[in-house]
Amino acid sequence: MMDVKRVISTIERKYIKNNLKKEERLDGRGLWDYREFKITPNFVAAAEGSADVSLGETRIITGLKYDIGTPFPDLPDEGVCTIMAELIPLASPLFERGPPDEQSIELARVVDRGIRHADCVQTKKLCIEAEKAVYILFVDMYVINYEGNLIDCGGVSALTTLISAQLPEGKWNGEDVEWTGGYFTGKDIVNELPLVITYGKIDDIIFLDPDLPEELVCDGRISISSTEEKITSIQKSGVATFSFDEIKMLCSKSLEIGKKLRKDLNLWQYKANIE
Amino acid sequence: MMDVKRVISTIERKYIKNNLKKEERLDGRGLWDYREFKITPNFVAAAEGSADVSLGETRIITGLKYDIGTPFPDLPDEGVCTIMAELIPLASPLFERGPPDEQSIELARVVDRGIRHADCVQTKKLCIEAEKAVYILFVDMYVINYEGNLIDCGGVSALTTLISAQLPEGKWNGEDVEWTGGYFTGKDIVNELPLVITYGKIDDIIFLDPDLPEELVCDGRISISSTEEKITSIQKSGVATFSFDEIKMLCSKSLEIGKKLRKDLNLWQYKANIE
Amino acid sequence: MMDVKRVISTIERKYIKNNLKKEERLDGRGLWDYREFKITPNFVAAAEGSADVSLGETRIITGLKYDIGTPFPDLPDEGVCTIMAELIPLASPLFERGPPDEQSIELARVVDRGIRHADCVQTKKLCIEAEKAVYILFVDMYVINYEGNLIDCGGVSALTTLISAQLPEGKWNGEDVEWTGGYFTGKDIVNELPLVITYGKIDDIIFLDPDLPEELVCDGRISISSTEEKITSIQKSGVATFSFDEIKMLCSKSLEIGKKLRKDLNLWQYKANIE
Amino acid sequence: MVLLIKDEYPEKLFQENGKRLDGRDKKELRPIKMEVDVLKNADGSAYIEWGNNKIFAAVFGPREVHPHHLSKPDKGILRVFYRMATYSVFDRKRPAPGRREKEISMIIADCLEPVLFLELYPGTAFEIFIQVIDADGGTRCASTTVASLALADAGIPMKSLVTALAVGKIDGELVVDLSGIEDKAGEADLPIAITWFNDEISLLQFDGEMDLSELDTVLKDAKEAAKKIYEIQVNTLKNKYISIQNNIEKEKGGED
Amino acid sequence: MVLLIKDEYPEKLFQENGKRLDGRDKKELRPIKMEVDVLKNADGSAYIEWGNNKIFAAVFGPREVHPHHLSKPDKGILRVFYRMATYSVFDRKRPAPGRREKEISMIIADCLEPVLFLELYPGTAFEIFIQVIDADGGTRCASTTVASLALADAGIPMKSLVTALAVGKIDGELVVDLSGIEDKAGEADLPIAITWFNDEISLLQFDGEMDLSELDTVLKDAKEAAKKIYEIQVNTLKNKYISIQNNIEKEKGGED
Amino acid sequence: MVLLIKDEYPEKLFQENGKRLDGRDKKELRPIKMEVDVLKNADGSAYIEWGNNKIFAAVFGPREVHPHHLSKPDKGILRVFYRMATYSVFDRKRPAPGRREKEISMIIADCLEPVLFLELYPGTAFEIFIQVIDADGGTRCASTTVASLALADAGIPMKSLVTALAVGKIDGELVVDLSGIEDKAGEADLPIAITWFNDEISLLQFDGEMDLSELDTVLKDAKEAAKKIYEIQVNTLKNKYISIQNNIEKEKGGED
Repeated sequence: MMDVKRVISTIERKYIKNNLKKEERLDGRGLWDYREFKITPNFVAAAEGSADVSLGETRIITGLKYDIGTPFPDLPDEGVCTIMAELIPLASPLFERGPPDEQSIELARVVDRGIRHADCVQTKKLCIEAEKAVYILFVDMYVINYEGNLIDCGGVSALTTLISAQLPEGKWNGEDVEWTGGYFTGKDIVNELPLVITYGKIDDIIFLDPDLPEELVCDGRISISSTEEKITSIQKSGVATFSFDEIKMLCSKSLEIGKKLRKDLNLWQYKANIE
Repeated sequence: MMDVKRVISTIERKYIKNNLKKEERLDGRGLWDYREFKITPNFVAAAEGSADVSLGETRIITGLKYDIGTPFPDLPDEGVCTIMAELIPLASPLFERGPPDEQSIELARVVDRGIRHADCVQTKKLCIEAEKAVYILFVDMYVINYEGNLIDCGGVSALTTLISAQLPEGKWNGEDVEWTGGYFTGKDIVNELPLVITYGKIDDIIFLDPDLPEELVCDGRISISSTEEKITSIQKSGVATFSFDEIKMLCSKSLEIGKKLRKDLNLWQYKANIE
Repeated sequence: MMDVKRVISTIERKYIKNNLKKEERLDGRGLWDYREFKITPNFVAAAEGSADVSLGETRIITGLKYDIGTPFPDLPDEGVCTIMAELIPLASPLFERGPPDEQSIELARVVDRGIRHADCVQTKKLCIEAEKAVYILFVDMYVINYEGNLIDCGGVSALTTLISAQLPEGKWNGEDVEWTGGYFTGKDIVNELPLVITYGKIDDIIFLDPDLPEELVCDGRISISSTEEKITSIQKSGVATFSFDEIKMLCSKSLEIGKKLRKDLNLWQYKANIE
Repeated sequence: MVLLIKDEYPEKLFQENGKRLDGRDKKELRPIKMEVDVLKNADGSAYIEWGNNKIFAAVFGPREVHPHHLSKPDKGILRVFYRMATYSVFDRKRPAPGRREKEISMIIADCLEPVLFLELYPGTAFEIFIQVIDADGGTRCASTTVASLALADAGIPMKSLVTALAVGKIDGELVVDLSGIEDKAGEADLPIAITWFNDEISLLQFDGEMDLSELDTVLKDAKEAAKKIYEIQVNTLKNKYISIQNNIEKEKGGED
Repeated sequence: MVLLIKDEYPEKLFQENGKRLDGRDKKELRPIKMEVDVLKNADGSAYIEWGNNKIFAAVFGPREVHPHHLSKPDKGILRVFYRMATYSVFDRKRPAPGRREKEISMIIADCLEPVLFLELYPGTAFEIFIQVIDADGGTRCASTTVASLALADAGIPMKSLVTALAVGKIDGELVVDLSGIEDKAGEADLPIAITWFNDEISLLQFDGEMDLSELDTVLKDAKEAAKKIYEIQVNTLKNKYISIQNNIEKEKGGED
Repeated sequence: MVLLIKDEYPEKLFQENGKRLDGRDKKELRPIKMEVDVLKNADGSAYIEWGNNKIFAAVFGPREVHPHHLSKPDKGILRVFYRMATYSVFDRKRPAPGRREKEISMIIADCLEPVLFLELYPGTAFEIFIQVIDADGGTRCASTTVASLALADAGIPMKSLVTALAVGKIDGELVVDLSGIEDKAGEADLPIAITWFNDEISLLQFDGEMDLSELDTVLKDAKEAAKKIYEIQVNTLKNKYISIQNNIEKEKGGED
């Protein structure tokens, strides 16, 4: 595996750090600014839901497929929603061929946890017949271009995919599941809209939405998922350490930034329209 | 992986090419001559059908095993016939240990396609009870010695194996499959006898049945499967390109060579004899 | 993979060999002495049976888990007991990460065979309902420290684990298995107490219970399992050859040493106590 | 129990008015849209929408070969990695690349290599990553076509572009550019690629049953249809250079 | 049909007397026992029993990096391999390491690296193997704690020890040191590690739902509880040196 | 639902006339046929038919070791790859080599190594590939026997040939050369190999139950039976050299 840290020279590292100290970033953003989000829902005809989402030059195309299976014995009336990520070498010379590596596992896990613990996907609505048949949703993210902060781009990509979903509606006929002829949609499945927000840290400077050079030189990152009022997931990665006060400040900031972003993106506009 | 092209020296390459230009081959054959086929059916006692087939020094021993399984939902009254190839290092220093490589996948696929699209294996006869139980046939080819043109040798080996097959006959008893006490044979399964015929190309010279040195120096190959009157499969491999006229000529030649070979081999003689 | 033989210098090899010729060993033992066994049963709370066994500095912690499954069709009234071994790199710089290698396969197989052929685990008692439901036992050995002779340590560790077992008792209710509320224990499962005894050979010197340096320099080993009166399994490994007379002598010695060890260890004291 | 709606094949592949199910005539292509330079991190890239197919191709190279023992002292190597997204097909594909994907990768590599001058790049590799995001029949041909465009976008010297499409037989009729449903429910499928520098065939597969005269006809149809696709490829590249030139002139204008 | 006894969650996680199911108060830790130098073949090792958790850690290094291409010319690398025994959990774990184990390995490595001076060991690796023999909630924290002890036992220069534990919310109440059942049936789980040299947080994960004031409280509780665990770590190391010293003095005495 | 005809074991393994099911006496071997030099691409090769067993062995070496780190500076290494064809057994074997095949490979290597002079070939490898095409009990012994022949065919210096066979106990009686059915339905199985240069045992496995006197008897029977097989091995090699000599003389005759 290539050591991604090496592709950034020491000079570049210093330059980025010094700029951040002056609260300046290479692309002109302030410390607490996001790059622009661009969203195309329903990009994939073969999928039951999909989204092509860009955050600056980072681009992730996500699709949803479903399967019908038996529920887990300890959750007999709940469906399942799994999230996977592929960091394909097409997206960056930094990505290797082969089975999912640590970075893709992290992307899938952090996006999944942000969604799972926020009452976002109403898994009980994915139940067709308790103990017999539930929907299993596969939300698969493909990174098409990598320019830093996959997590926040992936979070919006996965959420938009779920909102855009349109699944054939099944009913239990006593023996088997059959199609009612109708559909149910993201509106029926998705409840809360949790957003995951990632910060980088270099020395004692913290900043929102690291782009690729920033990600390569930073000591660590922290991703915080939240709904309107609550923090629902936190993941620190890398070798940076954070003081207790910094953590408190970032949790507070995440609620604030999340509220604004939720309003700006207005993801419900992407729900499937069926009469 | 070893690069097989390197084992042939530039001098050898020139020599083979110059000979071919003069329509001469190292082993004395003409451009459109096959090496000799030798066939021993029912070589393997543990298999339900088998054949030990040599084409010159190339030798492939194929065996058939079966299983009983549930049919695919979209083909509820058809059995399944799968073809696999193993290029084991015993057969040549050019073969590597490890999972099937490109060459073994190609061998299995080309032989499979030649058979699949020619109405050769009558998959409906492999059905015991629609939606419930069908035969699954495994036709597994082991290359024992490699001296070029595995595909044509494998084609005859797989076909002879199917013809020599003798399977216990099952019937559906409402719940399960049970043995009738009888057997059915290759004669019941095999309909058409498609033969796959392979040509090599070096520069603008095309020739039948490449042996190992020819295979190692040629720019590409084309394998054409046909029944008495129809082309049923084509596979071009390697970096050679063929003109439209060459393709037409080779299709026509394949029907002609196939007809003769089918008569010479007389494969039906190898069918299992059961009264 | 590291070549374990290389870590011992030629000088050390000579020294060990010369000592053995004088019937002396580095740790002061005689040729036919075992290092000390130390046994802690029920070490693992999460397992249905377990044992922490040391033989000198060699230490193996074994645990038992169970599953309920359908019996094999040819053994409709017998449960299954499988034995696995993991040689984890924590235990020795000689162990590599990765899938089980030859040494761990050998450990599991030799321990398994010693048990399997001695009527030790009464697989018929692991049947809940013939053709429907049987216990599947997983006896998994983890090597925690490696100082030679894993096999004899593993044999005692696996056997103690089985004796210490305490499994919820199932009954067949016509459709499914349900818990009776009771338990059955190692006493119900284990019949014979086979012990596996391993000898090393250097040149023409044979000795009991090789420690790590002896194992690294010896030409081969032989492991002999026996019950009170019968030999139940033999496994020779390494490149040593044994004369016919040596084999006879070792079989006889194994019965004798086994009898004494069985008495000294008194493994039945570790059975689960349930009223 | 797997999916509620089954991937069933229609009984007929022609409508009563003689048109194909998607309204096309027998020799009509599906709508095709191409773009180049779509992925910033690649040395060259292209994107194609062909019917419902949506495919990205990225080219990297010439660069070092990993693992090193695959490199050749006398020429560069071309490696193609064709991959389908799990959600690009009716039944979710398993994430790990399957045999089919490896086989198609090899076929596309063989088919593109004749137009490259690999002997000029000893010891190095060109790597083409192809990602099928949405699949609807003919992905190997669309992938070949878009990969050839990505090679051109990377500025790699080529003898010519390569164009591929699938022709075949459905309900007994010869047609060009099989759609997904026609590919599955039809009788014969013949993917073909043409290297324009010598007007020859560099990819040829066939599965089905045809006599010699049918084959003859269908090959002719294929070549005609390929020419139309080739024009789209050329125009896509031209537009890129026009747009670059416009930018340059704009900048010059700005400088004045 | 899998297991006869199900891994069911209780309805309530507090008893009527306000104690937790295992009899603890909200801010009470489970019993913790540590030992160092328990594995003869490692450069350093430690063992922890924390509630029902039983975990070994072995440190090797600085040593050569396999495979070599992972080594870094400017600093040493830290590799952590966290593994669970198949029998350490209620449902037998499959033997091959899963994604969860790889993820936790990475998290522990990130969390320990800040206390090491890796820049002093260019081109080499420290490898920590962690084996969970018995698991009962909070294994990643217990593993971090015991691994830090094993590093110290190996005599590797460290800025400080690292201490980790999980705090969380069960039945609406904030508690420290979640047990296995509390982890599964509770509402929120927050594993945290503290690097004492700077009093900062080097591992932080959270899953559940908390508002800002709850988070504030639970972080304070975590720090207080971590201090108690830290004392056990320090005493374990002290006892080792006392015991070594005693042995030396005994020997000296013997010499007299 | 798997196979229609079950792989069932007979109740008795002796017929009423005291003969074994295949008509043999207790100390009688199955028919054995050997051939050498059967695979043109190998440095040495051999083929054996032993009852229904059909096995090929190919020897390559001394040659370079791949991967290189397996090579030893002070001696050559012997690697054996024992593989069974999927169709060689009653229930189709999965194509990938299983644990059993790897274990038997190791056992055969250990058992052949004593007759080789590996110290004369530092840094190189001898590789023996064994392919079981048809299996009927005793494949590891037949494989050892045929591999030793392939080594001799390759002209590799050897202290002696190696001969292996399985003896055992069926229906309470000691017999030599267990057939497939006897191996599965019998009570004890003892594969053994003899290195003739020292008349010692280089492979020994045993599974079953025997007291010391039974073991004593069965080992003696094994040695006697092995001698008969050894003669076939020697004759097979002799015939090869006779046939080569005949060819040379024919050629000489031709030259005259």
